[in-house]
Amino acid sequence: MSLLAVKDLCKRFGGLQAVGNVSFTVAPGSIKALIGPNGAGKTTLFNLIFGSLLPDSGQVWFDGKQTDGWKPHQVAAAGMARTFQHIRLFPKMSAWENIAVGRHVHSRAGFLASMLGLPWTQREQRAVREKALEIMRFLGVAELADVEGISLAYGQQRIVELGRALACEPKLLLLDEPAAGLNMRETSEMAKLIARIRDTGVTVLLVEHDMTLVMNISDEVLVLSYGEKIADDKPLAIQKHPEVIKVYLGEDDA
Amino acid sequence: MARRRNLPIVVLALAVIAVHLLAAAAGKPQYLTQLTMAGYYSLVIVGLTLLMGYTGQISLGHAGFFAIGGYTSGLLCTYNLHASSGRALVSLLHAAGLLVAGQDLYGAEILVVRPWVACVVALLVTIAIAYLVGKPVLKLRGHYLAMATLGFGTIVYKVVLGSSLVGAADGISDIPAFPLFAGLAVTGKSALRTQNYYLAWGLVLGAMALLTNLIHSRVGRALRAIHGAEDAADAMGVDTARYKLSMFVLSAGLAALGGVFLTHYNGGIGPSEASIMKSVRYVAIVAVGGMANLWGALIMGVLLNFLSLRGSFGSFDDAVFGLILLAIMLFAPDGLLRAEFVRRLPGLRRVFGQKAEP
Amino acid sequence: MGISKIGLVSSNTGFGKAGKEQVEKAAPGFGIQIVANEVYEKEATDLTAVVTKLKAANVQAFINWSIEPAQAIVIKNARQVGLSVPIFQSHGFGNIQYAKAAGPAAEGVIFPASRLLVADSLPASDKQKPVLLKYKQSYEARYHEDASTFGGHAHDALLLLGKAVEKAGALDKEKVRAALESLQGVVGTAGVFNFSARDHGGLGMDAFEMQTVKNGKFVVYSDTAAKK
Amino acid sequence: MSPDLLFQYLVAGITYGTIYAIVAIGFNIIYNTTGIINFAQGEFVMLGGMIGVTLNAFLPVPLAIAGAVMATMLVGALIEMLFIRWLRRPSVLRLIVITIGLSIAIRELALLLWGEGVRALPYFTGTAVSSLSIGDVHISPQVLWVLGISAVMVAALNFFFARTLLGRQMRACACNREAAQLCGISAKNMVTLSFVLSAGIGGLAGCVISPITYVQYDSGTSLALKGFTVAILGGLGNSMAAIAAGLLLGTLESFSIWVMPAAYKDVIAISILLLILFVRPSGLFGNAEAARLKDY
Repeated sequence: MSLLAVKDLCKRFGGLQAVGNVSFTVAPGSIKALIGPNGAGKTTLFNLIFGSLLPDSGQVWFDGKQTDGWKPHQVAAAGMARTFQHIRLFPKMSAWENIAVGRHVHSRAGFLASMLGLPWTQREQRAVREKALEIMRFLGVAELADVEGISLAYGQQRIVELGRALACEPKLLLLDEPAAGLNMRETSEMAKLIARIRDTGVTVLLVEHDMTLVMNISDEVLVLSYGEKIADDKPLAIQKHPEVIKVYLGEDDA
Repeated sequence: MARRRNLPIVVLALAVIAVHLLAAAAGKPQYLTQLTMAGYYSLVIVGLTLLMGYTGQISLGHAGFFAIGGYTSGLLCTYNLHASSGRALVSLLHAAGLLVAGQDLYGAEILVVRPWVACVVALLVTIAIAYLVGKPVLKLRGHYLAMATLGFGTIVYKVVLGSSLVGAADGISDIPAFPLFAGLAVTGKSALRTQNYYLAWGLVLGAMALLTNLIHSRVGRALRAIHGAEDAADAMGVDTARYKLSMFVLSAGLAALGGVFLTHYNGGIGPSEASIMKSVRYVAIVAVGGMANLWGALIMGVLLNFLSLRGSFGSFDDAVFGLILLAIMLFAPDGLLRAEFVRRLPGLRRVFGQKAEP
Repeated sequence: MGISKIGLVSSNTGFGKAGKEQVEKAAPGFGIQIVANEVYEKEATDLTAVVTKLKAANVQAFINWSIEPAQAIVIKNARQVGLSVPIFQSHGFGNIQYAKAAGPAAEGVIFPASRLLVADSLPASDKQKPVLLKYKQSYEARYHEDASTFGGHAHDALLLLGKAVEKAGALDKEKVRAALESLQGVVGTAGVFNFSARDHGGLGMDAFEMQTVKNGKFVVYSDTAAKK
Repeated sequence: MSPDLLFQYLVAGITYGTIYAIVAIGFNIIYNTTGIINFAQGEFVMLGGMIGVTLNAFLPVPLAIAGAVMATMLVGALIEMLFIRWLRRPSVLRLIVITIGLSIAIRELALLLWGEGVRALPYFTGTAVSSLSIGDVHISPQVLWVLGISAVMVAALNFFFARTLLGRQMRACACNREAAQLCGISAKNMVTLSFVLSAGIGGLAGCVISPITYVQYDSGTSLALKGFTVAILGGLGNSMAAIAAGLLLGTLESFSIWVMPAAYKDVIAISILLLILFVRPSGLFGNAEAARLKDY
């Protein structure tokens, strides 16, 4: 039984086929990587899975429910979390508050209860802050708790954004180029971090350009080219796959 | 943490009392009248601060909600149902105690809606309109949102200005006092000036207590997240459309509350309360206060409204607000009452110097 | 003039509304029917559609009640669409600026106003004439623009207050009020004021003179037969 | 309803529509290069008219107009350089509020300078009462002047943006500011230029329409609101569509007076604006995907 199943997903923008008939599954507890040259449709596929875009046709099954057509916040409530290729932190909120927003689906104080400041909402507040700080300790950035999002260094922003997604306690974590813009040392730390997250039982689907990272930590790799799936296999097999080699060598990989 | 948050509320309460004592000691009780009015305008401003500063949704039409509240309550309290007192609906309302009979200035029989019923209906009407307008409008962003809210405000203005039912250009006058309890009534009578001052500021205190709780809660965090990055908030499970709409309706409700009370306090309301210049003025005050700064907006709101109501700006009233808007947005977009601005003050020359760079 | 079907247009301000209500109330008493009744915006830029509506209603004359610049647009558009019926305006037209703005379209517009506007052409026997001329000349010397009736109202108000204080001989509020109520025969720009405890307006019908525009100037409307 | 009356309403509608369309084109030029909706656009129209009338006291009409257009352009340039140019990454909200503040400031300044009086340039041909008659339909010659000058202006703008280097540079900035800068175009100068151009168009419009509409210190506000409506109706940034949208809105307004009280004319216009924003924010003639690209 797979945690995520994508069936015949299609999306066109005007005359451009961004994603064409892509099907694949992600097994629970695994790390699956999504690779392909620039413009292959990786981020579009992410957006389709997460509900940020509506597919033209095809289905998305997540955790036993058909989720295509759902809004992102509904998908999030069902147990999926994501990070963004271009970091989308809340710039004027402190690091811990950024992560606390990730607790949204696990807390329940509404407008009325919040305005009245009922005792249970205050207890919930304290629990949320505690959890956010716990996640920051897990990520090794506890000392940044009170720094505003906009003031964090780039690498720190990536970590806090990851923490925010983890705060959702997702079953499936979608990472869109988690190592983009990181130096070699930071990249290898990020790889270790992703593996540790997987070890806590979170399934990971990631888009990444850094092949070392992908080959080191992935259980399976899916290759897209011009919106279509050309391979879906174990990392070692992918490295020998003739069409993958052709796509990558034929491309001017900047 | 909760205790620290309550401190400003306590300070505000003490300030309200201190101002009363000062005004009394100085023999200027009339100041309390303008402060009462400024208090009711502050309700609009703090609500708008949450909508604009925290949630990041501009509204150039909030005077419209203020006016809908005031006009609805005023109309219900003055519309004479005497002629149709035989009708089943009117009889039913009368029997239910929702109407009040009396005589007008010239001794004619009148039958009008009780003020508290009118107030409740006015709030409900405003909330319903805010919901219906907000649902489609809040899907828009940036300029489109600004234009749509401006359009809404203009429609309200033109409708009240063009409808003889609500007195067209004259507005509604002779609106009765709004009796609350134990001899206390919302009215401009000078005998009840002090009581009304405390009533208005009691409402402001209550609103501030509720809203400060809100901004420090899960909901407040979600609202700020929407302001920061709407797509990311959505991805974290925040139902952004619902939160924006709820905040819009809440701020409209606060505006209407201010409108209802001020209308009864003044005994009348005119179309200028719905004008775009009023909406712009509210936005200006929120901006001067520092956008996402509830206390800043309250302080600047009271100050500027008080000065404006006292006529300190003379015929340059609009010009003053325009120039304030311009100056704040150019030199201190985060508001005057922010530490960063004060720190930057000596460096103003550097700000000007940047012009010369290519 | 034998007019029975008129149009009524007014601006969306307090002035326009008050005039509209009075005309609506008074018209039936004169056997006059208002067949088209429109309110226009004080910021209006073109009112061709409004006057077209009057034209479609076949009005025999129309009243244009407003104090804003838009009142000049109405008469101009009316003449442009070929609506050549008599136009009556309110005393809100009593500023030559509006007549100038409407240019030739203002010719023949009939309106009531105080004699200030036609001070020069009044007979020497008119007891208002010296007051009017003095005000007009000093105003025009000071502000370099034509005197209108509106500034005259402020002049009259101050004049009356001054007379009342003089008569009361003290600044006591009650006494000044009583003195004000008893002022008789004070000649102002708007007319001769005669106050009483019941009449706080002080002016009679004779304070107004029907006037019209001829060659770009305000003149007394002489066709007495036309006065309904 | 006789056909004559029908045409008379249509003429009124075309008059309104053309006036709105010129204001809308002014909005579009600034919006295209900067993404700013200039809430002070109506004030350019007012300034043009006011300056034109003032100059006309000692200059013949054509020279007065030329002078007014140049003066308004100067004001446009000054506004951009003093209030917009040096802002670093301003938010949409900040820009909206700045241009609103500017519009209030200019209006109040005009009140100080010129007072409350109402002015107008003389009719270019004929007088306030002259009209061309076709059967029982009457058209003021000034309406034809407005139509003609608008047409020439639109043609000139089209030529400018399509054929001249400067126009192409401005369009490049509109499409992609960074890329244009990489090609050596000074985006900042293009922004100033767009304000100058837009102010000039506003100023010209103010002169040409003033015989019809008159001009007063606060004439800009209501014109701006209609101009916006038309700009959005046609699709922000699309000037040809703005003309069609202007004529459509003007005609609708004119006919709305036929069936209901004139007091609600604006309510109709703005309700249409809201409806368009809700169902088709890209405008009646716009392209939804192109509009999304400019959604900031």
